[in-house]
Amino acid sequence: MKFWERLGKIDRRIIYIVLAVVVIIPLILTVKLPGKVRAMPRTKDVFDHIENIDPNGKRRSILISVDFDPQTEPELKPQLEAVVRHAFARNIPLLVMALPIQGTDIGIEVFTRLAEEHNKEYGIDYVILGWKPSPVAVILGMGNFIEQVFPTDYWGTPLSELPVMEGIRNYDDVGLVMDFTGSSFYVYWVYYAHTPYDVPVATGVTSVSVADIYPFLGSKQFIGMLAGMKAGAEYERLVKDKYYQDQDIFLRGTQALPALSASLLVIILFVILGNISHFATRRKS
Amino acid sequence: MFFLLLPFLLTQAEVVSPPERSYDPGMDVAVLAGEVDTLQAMLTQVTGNQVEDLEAHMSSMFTRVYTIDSILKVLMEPEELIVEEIQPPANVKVEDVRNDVGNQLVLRWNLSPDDSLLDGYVLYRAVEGKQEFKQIQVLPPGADSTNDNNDLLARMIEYGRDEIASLRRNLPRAKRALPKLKQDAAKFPQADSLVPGIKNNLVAIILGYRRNTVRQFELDMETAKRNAERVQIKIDSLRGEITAEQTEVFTEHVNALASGMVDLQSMVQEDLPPGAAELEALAEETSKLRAKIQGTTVYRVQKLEADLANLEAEIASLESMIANIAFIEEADLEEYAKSRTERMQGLIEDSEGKLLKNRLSYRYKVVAVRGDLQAPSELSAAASPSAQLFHTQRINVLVAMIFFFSLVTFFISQAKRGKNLFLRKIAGLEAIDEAVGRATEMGRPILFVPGLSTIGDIATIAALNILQGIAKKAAQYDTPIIVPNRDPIVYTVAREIVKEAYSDAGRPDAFNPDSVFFITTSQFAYVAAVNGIMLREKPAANFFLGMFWAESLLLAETGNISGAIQIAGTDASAQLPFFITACDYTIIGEELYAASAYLSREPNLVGTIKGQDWGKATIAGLLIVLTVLAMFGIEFAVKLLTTV
Amino acid sequence: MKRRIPLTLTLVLGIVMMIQFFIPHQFSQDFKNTALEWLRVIGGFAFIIGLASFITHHYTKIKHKKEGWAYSPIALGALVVMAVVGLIGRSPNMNWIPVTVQGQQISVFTYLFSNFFTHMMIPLGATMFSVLAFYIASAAYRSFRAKSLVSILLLVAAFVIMLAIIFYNVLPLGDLGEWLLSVPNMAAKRGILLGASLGGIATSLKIILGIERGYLGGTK
Amino acid sequence: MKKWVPTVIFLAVAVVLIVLAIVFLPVSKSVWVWIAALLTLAIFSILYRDNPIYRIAEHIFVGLSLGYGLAMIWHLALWQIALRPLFVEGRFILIIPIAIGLLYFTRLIPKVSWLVRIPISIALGLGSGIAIPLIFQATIFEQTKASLVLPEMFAPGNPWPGIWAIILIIGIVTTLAYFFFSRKEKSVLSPVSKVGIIFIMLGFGATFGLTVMSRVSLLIGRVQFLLREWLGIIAQ
Repeated sequence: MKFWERLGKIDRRIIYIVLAVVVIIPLILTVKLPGKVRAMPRTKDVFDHIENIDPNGKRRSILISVDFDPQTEPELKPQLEAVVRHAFARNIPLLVMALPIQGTDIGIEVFTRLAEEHNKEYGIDYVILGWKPSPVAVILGMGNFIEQVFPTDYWGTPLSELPVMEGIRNYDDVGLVMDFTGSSFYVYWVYYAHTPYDVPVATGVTSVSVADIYPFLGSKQFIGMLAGMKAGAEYERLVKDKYYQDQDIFLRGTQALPALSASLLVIILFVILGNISHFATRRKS
Repeated sequence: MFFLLLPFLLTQAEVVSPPERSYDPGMDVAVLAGEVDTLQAMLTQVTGNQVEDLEAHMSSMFTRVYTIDSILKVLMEPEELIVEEIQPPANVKVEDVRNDVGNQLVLRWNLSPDDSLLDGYVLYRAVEGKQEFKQIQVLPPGADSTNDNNDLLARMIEYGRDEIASLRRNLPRAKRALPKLKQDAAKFPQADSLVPGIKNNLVAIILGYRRNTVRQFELDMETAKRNAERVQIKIDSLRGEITAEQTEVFTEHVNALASGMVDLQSMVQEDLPPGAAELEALAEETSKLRAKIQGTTVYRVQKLEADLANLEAEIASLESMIANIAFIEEADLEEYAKSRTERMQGLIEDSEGKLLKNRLSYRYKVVAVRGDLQAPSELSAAASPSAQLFHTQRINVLVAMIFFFSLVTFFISQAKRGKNLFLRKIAGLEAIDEAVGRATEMGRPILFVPGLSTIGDIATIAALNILQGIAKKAAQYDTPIIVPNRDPIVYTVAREIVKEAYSDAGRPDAFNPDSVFFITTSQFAYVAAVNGIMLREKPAANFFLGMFWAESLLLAETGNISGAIQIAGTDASAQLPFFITACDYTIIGEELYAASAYLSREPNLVGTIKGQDWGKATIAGLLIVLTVLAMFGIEFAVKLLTTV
Repeated sequence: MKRRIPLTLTLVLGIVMMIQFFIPHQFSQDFKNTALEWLRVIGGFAFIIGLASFITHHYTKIKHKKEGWAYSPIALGALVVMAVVGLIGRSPNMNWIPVTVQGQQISVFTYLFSNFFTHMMIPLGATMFSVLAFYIASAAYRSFRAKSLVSILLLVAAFVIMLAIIFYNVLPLGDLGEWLLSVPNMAAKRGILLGASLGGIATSLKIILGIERGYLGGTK
Repeated sequence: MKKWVPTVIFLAVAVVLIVLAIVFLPVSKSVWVWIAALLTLAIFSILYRDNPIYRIAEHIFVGLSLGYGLAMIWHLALWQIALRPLFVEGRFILIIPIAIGLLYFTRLIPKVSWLVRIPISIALGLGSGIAIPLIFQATIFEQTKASLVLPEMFAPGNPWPGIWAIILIIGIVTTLAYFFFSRKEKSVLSPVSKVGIIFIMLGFGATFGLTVMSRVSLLIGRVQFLLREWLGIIAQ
């Protein structure tokens, strides 16, 4: 029984070190999970929807809203990159905006890097709209006329001078609104874009909000969802298998997956051990 | 640490590929069109055209055979039909679209019996009583309805106006800039001749895009040249990468593939009837092999060479553009601006003439067209696009709003009139007495954290309401209470509340002003300080009520270790699980508001809770009743909840 | 007057916007678009409140030499540097003091601004949250107790979800997790969502009617 | 332990690690990556205990965020949608909202500070008025509609969607019953709300598991940065 008691009083820093080791080792050893990552149905839904967007049709563009701060960047960036790669591979025009102010520069960083990798050109294949205050007024206003909300792009060029905006006027010309958020901005897109203007909306979220989003998935208010880093890995896999089979692209999420599995397992073990030690020592006293 | 390997071992056990989606029926035609082409090509190559095999293959793959029939028909009867007469569409009906701003009409008609022979339909419109028909839309064959609205026209008008405005704005600017531009352009060798297309383009650029000075061109060119150099270097280095050995391996692979192809082809030829599927597999296999053999190096060199060619072309065009600026005169700018403005004005007038107007009635005719042949339908009845003042499909929302508003206001007024409205007890609240009692017995203090949010948060207000009751009990039993704060305003309010509670309990002298204090606005520094209090002062009861974020976990964990009774409550659903597993009692979500109403008896709070209660009851009731109705196949149930 | 004007504005605008929802006519749409545009313009100025309270907070801290005041100049300095660099560096066509980065000529301000963001703000923000992983591991060991039926249920559900994530490729587990999320979880979350929506509507209504007036200045 | 001890330990460990890294690893040669890495480590130092290095990093972050916001709001909001349309395009009507927005400044002038309530009340009034009907539409109606059990869910051979839909509706109703505060003790609703708490706990359990995953993902992201961009241990 002494063993359990001592285990119960273990220093928290030892636990920290165990977790750190469990995260670092699979990353360094570049452990690869056997088999392919199986995509969850919600992820597949998003992929299929983007597959079915016709880059020459009416609803031909995707509006990407980078609604996250640096705080949740590690979870959402793999998703964002995978979706952007997918859209670039299919030549879908992309409009990029942000509801929280810091999202703009995260978007710029990702897009400048990926555009160079994929030979895409600013103003022709994508446009950074930037940020405007009052999220509700921004989302609702874009349903009327995008240029009314964003008269110019992020760098001050009038939108009418950018070829990518040709024929894209409001949500009627948008095939999908893809919102990436670490907070509850997804609700705004349901309330103020999907409900009044009936534009398809999907969301990429941190795992924290995943369970809360299910009611909206059940009611088809979201056409799909990307759930945390795991979904980033799944989407990367789907995109790579279809478009980049022979190309070497950096799969941020896939690389992280073994470490994620290992650390979750360790945490489960911690809970079990902690409970055993708790009840063992309590019975004694 | 064998468990590290466990997930990988287990996943090895059963690897399942993602479930294939069955074909979407709506997509059959598109998918099939592609299939037919490739298959036909392959079959012709191997056996000559055998339509039976094609059909067998396709019907094994797809359930919808009728689309195949239509494709086969086209495949088997390729000769051009000679048509001398076509029938018109009939029965053109026009209807106003309800619940809109009054700018659209919906049209429906019966297809012409010769629909499959047509090039399409052309839609004409005239104002009622006038003979002048305007062409509105051109539709593909098979279209038997359309929506006539102002969307596209409004877009055209807006585009035209924008362009005119920018021309007007930019003309004087461009005139001013031109001499300087020409000066700069003189530095470049003259172009051989002035290409009219480039000239127009240049004039437009100079007029419209103020950043595009020669300077910008020069910069662009520099970048382009630098890029070209880089690409060249890259190509050279990559070429160096392929060794003689690699080339040998490469050739070997190609030869192997070539011999393999022959075998595979003969094999396919032998068992052809079900062989279409194998053909497909073969095609896939071949393409994969080819990609592998080609090797990334060769691919990259090719791509870079293409890039280089593009860049060189770009440099050349930039050079000629800059040189051409020397030929542009001020008159050119004016002329361009004038002609462009005229064109845009024409566009605007034309579009405005076609706009549907709210108060006019219109008649339509639909003309079937094949080459030179035209067959106009009868004129439709007149219809007018009207704007509505009430959205009839939103009545249900209006009813729900009025119902819920009256519930809330009714209960608030009841509560204000002093009527005692019943609210159930809340488990966490009952434990408060127990916790305060235990602290008194043990002679240790009570810790109360009113959340980390501002006073604007409902959860904070609810927490402060609960603090009122706890502070009063603490004052009665003479148990010390500690209230650390993160928000300065919450701090002042909390202080007042505790002070008031002590005087309510008849012991104003016992109030210790240092017991309610402000720590810091920094999230983690605040938590560190509170954790320090828990470990040093060892309070017997911890209350975490209000709005919490990530720190919930830290607070609850430290409290748990210090052995205190913990009562937590928040409406942040992501934080509740941490409280539930680490605290003794947890007040969940809405319970927090109810608890605060229950304790404070504030009429606004109690009334709202009651109103929401009956709102929830209505929803639950509707769910059950409408489900029963829907199960009996009554569509009304679903319609009732459909909004636009 | 100090209360009546704002309360009347809220009442009138709130009711007008509610009525607007039911009128499809053009004038109603035009009104809505103008209101939204004004809302965006007004919203642009709202940051002043945050800025003012930040500066006064740190200023008083330094003035009275409160605990930890030495950090306040750092925060204020970072604010000023970032604001200046951003105001200059993000201007269109800015090329003061150009530097060459990867063959492109850009202003040193633009260069600093984007690097401050990507190499200071992102790592700082992201790491602050990642620290929680360690805290969760520690709490998992020391505090997540299956002490009642309720917490047992909760822990079991959490285990199922975590195992489903780890072993998603193993069919029954992955599907069990998916089921848990899309049936019992969805039911509970939908119930809570419906309740919370009613709460949100009631609060909005109280704001419009002037019953809830916390925004008038915090204290009563 | 003295207050400065962790700082010294942190610095010592950092210096040793840096030297080791430079000697043995293909570390990044970018100054900026180094700054990012050191700031990352500075934040991680709170795991040992609250210390000055952490506090400095934290305050830098707060200051930078606000300075960033200030610059962006000027360029993207005030200039692009308010001042330029007014002064360059001559849309003088915008003077009204700009004047209202400027009232936020009265917060700094005690005598007229009540005027700050005007822009706030306008934003709240418009916001609440827009929100109410849309919340009815988007949650109350849509969510209720999506919860109905329909006959077509009981397809012959696969009745499971229908069965799950029935469980779903039971879960929703019992959850609502749990949060029904007008119920008397010992009423029929008591056992019903006990069923509700089961659903609620399963739901929270799901959130719990996912939250754990979320936090761990964030950590992995940072470790990935340190090992890949900074130290170059993991291949690019």
